[in-house]
Amino acid sequence: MLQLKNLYGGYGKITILNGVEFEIPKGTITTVIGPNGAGKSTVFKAIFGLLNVHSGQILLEGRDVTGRTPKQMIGEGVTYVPQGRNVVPQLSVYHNLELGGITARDQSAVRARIEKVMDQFPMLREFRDRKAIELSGGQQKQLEVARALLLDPKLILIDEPSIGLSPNLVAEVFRTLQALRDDGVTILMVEQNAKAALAMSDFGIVLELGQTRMHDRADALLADPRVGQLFLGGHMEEA
Amino acid sequence: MFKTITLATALATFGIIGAASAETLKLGNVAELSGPGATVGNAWTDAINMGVDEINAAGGVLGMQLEIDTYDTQTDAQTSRALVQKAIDDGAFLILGTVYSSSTIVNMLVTMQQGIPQIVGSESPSITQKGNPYVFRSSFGAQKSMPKIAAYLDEGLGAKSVAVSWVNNEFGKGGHDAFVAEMEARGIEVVADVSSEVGQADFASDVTQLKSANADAIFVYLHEEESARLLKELRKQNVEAPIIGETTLLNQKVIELSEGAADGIMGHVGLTVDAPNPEIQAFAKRFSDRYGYKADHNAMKGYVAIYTAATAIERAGELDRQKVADTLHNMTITVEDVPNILLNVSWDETGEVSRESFLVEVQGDETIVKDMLPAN
Amino acid sequence: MSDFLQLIISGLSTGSIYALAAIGFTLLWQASQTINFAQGEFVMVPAFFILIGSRVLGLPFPIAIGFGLAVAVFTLGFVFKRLVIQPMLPHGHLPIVMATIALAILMRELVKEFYSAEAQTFPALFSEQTFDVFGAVISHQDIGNLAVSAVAIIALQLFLGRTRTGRSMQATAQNPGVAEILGVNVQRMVLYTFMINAALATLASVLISPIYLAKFSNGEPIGLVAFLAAIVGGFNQVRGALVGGLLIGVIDNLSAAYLSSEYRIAGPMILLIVIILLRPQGLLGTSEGRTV
Amino acid sequence: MKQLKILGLVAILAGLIIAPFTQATYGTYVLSSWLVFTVAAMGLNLTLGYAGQISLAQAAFMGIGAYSTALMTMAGLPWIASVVVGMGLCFVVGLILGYPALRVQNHFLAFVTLAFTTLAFLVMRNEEWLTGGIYGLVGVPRPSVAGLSLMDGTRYYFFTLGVFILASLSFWWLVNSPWGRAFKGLRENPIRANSLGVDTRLVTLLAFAIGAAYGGLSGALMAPLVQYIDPMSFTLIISLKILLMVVVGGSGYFFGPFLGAGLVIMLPEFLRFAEAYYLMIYAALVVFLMVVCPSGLLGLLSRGIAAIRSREPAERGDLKEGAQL
Repeated sequence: MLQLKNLYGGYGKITILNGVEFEIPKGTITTVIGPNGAGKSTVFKAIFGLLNVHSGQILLEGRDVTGRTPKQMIGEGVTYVPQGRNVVPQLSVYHNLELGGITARDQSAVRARIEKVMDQFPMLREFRDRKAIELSGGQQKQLEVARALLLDPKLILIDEPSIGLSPNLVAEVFRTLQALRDDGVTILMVEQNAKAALAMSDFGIVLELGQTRMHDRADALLADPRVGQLFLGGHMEEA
Repeated sequence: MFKTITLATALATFGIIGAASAETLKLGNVAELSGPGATVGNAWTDAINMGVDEINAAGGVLGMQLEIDTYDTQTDAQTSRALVQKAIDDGAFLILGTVYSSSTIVNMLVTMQQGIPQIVGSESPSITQKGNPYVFRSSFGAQKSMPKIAAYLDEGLGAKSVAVSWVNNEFGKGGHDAFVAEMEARGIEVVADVSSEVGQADFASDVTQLKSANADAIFVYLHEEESARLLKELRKQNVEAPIIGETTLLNQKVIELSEGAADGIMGHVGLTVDAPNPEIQAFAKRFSDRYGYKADHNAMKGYVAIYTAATAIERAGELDRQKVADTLHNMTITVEDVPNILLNVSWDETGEVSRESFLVEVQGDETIVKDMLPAN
Repeated sequence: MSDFLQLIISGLSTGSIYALAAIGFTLLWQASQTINFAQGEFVMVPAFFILIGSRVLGLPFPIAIGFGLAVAVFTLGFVFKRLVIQPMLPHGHLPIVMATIALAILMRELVKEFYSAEAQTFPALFSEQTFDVFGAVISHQDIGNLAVSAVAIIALQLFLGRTRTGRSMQATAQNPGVAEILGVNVQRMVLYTFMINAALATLASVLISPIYLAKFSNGEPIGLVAFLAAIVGGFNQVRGALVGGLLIGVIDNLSAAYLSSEYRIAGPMILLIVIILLRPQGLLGTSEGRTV
Repeated sequence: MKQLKILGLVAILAGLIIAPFTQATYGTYVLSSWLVFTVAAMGLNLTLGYAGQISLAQAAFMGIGAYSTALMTMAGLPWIASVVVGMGLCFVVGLILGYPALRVQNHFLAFVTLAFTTLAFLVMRNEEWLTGGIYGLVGVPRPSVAGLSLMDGTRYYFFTLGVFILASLSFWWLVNSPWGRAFKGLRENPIRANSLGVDTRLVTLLAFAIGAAYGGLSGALMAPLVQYIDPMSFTLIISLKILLMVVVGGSGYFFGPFLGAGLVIMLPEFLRFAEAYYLMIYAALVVFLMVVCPSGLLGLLSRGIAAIRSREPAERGDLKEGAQL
């Protein structure tokens, strides 16, 4: 599905990715973990065309998509849900959803799709005409995930979906992601909350200093003592 | 002067002073060529350049051709000070300008310290009241024109009260203070005293105040564009009282810009191209033929300034600045002597001018001279 | 009483024109964090485009307005955005502030040298006929100015709220990062904002020039007032700029009449300081979205 | 490298000492005025370049300094006393103005200072009993040093040069001393400075107030130079002019204001050949400079040096927004 080959890149003169390599299969959830500054979010931005790739390749279903713009990536069936709050605050929930399909030519299909997504997330239908800023943090995150689904993507890049959410909301978001996976969508996720994330994932990748340190089945990584020691330590207990 | 010029030309023709005629006499013109005063400074400068060409064509001054260096103050007082210094460094024998009083008050300190005669186009009373022996006007200071207006208000209109609209800068403040003093002297009550800013857009508030004062007359002392805006607003709010002004209010530009609202206004004008004098008419024609726009009082000031300079140097008889300044004090130039001085004019010991002036009224878009007022 | 009414109505009429300039100002701020110090000149210059159309090219006046609008949208919208602002955007506010100040000087000098240093009369859209309301004199022009500004602002609000392009522009203004990852063409939305600003400025120019006359030096006072109106009303709201414009128009008149004509601009300035201290987001602004 | 710098400084200083002897009165006056404005620009550089605050009040502070000096020296008090009062006033006003503005949000200082400059102008113009109103104050005396009168232009130039050097050295000490290192930290990395326990708001406020005091010093030098002061010399336009000096030279660079003030003051001289078009060319140059080199001339220089040292690929400026998420 998605393959990264020896990827180097970063912000301006600063290089953060130092030869990242991995491949993820279609219809799976893969979680990227690693210490702060390992380049987890940076990988996503590089894939989505938000920053300079100095060298290396990004392949999507075998095609080279290196250096595409975000808009072109959306055209390729990839959507991105960044960290933090990413709603348009003064627009209504409905109009926020609509923006998820802004690039589509067929807007009536987008409207149909909004209905479908609102079926999936009934809360959104309830608050359809509220300003996005008036939703709670968890609701906003659901809105973002829902918005990322509008164009029926093949691959979703989702960065730290659990930040700021209560544990049961996190579980809800995770369940949503699993349901999507079961529909055939491929999901690549970054999570601080590594234990919970790996528990619901198919595969896991450990990133350190901009390089792939480990790449294995999620349950295998969970069982690996090195992972526990290095990256899950404090977090596991806290979570 | 003309005798000398004729003599010089004659001598030059015989090749006697051939060497002398190649010499030039350098003058500096420091004026507002850019910034808010650009309109004023350009008219002043154009007229000076025209005068210089005419004087040179007639043989120059003391047998020398005039050379004029022009400096742009950007309508900034400090820049004007620096540029007057630069003009002196460049060898200017005499300085013309500036027109804006705010600049003149600063840069005349330089000419005073270095003993350089300076002929200015500014009207603020304070300029000739500071005891500077080198500064001379080419038009009235406000303290000379206001008594004439006061007399007209008092005796002509029989006004007992007046409302004043003035612009709050050096030009307006000087005129305002001189006017109010005259009103006090004559026992006319100032019932509304409204200041405005240069470049002010909305005169609704000013007019509301002028109107509600119910004065016998309204006196306006603003720059041209603000005058036009005020007149329009006065007409809009149906103000009936007679509107009286000084020079700027009766400028052709005001009449044009106010699109009919100037009809019926009256006032006193020191210099106007609409005066029926043949010399003024001839000047106005030469000016508009050469520059393609109508001369105004600022152009006339510049023209008078360059002829004043030329005549004073000629009469002093040698290139001695002190002597030129001494000559200018208590000097009179008549139109018989120098037609291009436009009107007979005298200077007193402070450098203030005195000459005839006009009482005019706007009828439609014409300025009609109602009366000639004697020099005071 | 009639005086008071007169001051209010005249203030609203001029204030509505200030509002148009102020709205453009806030739009540019929202879309690209551009504090446009040449905003006053953006209002000054279109009058000259129109005068060139009618006096130099001999176009009938309504067509000359169209011509002026087109030239303004192209030069003050498209060219300004592409050649001046875009290269500076990644470097923060300061270069933009300085460049727009210099641009203001440049525009003034161009008009002065290549059109005229003198003020020009400008045809009015509405008659100067007047009528009385409780002793206050109101002209058709006053009503016309208010009406045209109101229509323009309502149309703008509808466009921003009711069309997909308008909402994409809002998204760009409120959260450009999100707009970009959703595939909104951010640069194009910013460009639209600049073009709308140019159009609003042209409208303001057409309304204010008959009263104010067209002159190269007019930009400075207009720009300052637009700036004040934008801050007072709220930098991130179209409504705010509208209220700010009207308020400044009225307060300017009232402070001249009842405070002191010598201190008339002090009224709006003190209001500005009070607003910044008590309600920094402006009267109608919201503290969400981008912050100043 | 360091020796080269010292050599350069000595050469510039020598040039400044020789300069008035090669110039006519006008040239000396322009040089003096450059020194005066550099002091004001230096102050603004602390506010803008180090603390990142846009202030539009530098002309108003110059006004406070100039009026204090004019009023006090014309009343017979020594110049130095008027400087202390002028700078002190500016410092206090700076604190009063800056405190509420900082309490709110960053760029509000620009708006507050804009309003302050306008209000200060109104007071200078309207309060005739104190300030002489629109006519200003005429005949500001030049001070005497050790019984030596400075009425002569060249002597006053050297006096200004002396004060200027003192002001520059203080500024240098201010940003390089252990105590003043906070200013540098603020410029280089405000977030880190904050995390290192520097109270960034306090430092910013101090930067503004000290910058204001430099404005006051500049005004105190200006009044005796021009020997006349009026409200028109301290308007918003002049504030913008000083801002231009700092930005064109390179804000945050020690020598930025020196270069910027020189350019802004000298450029009209160089462009005199263009006559009526010079302001146009001047403005176009500034727009061009800001477009191609937003960090000012010294920024351009240091970028050039950096580029020679290491060639790096250019950034994709168009994708900046999303990358910030």
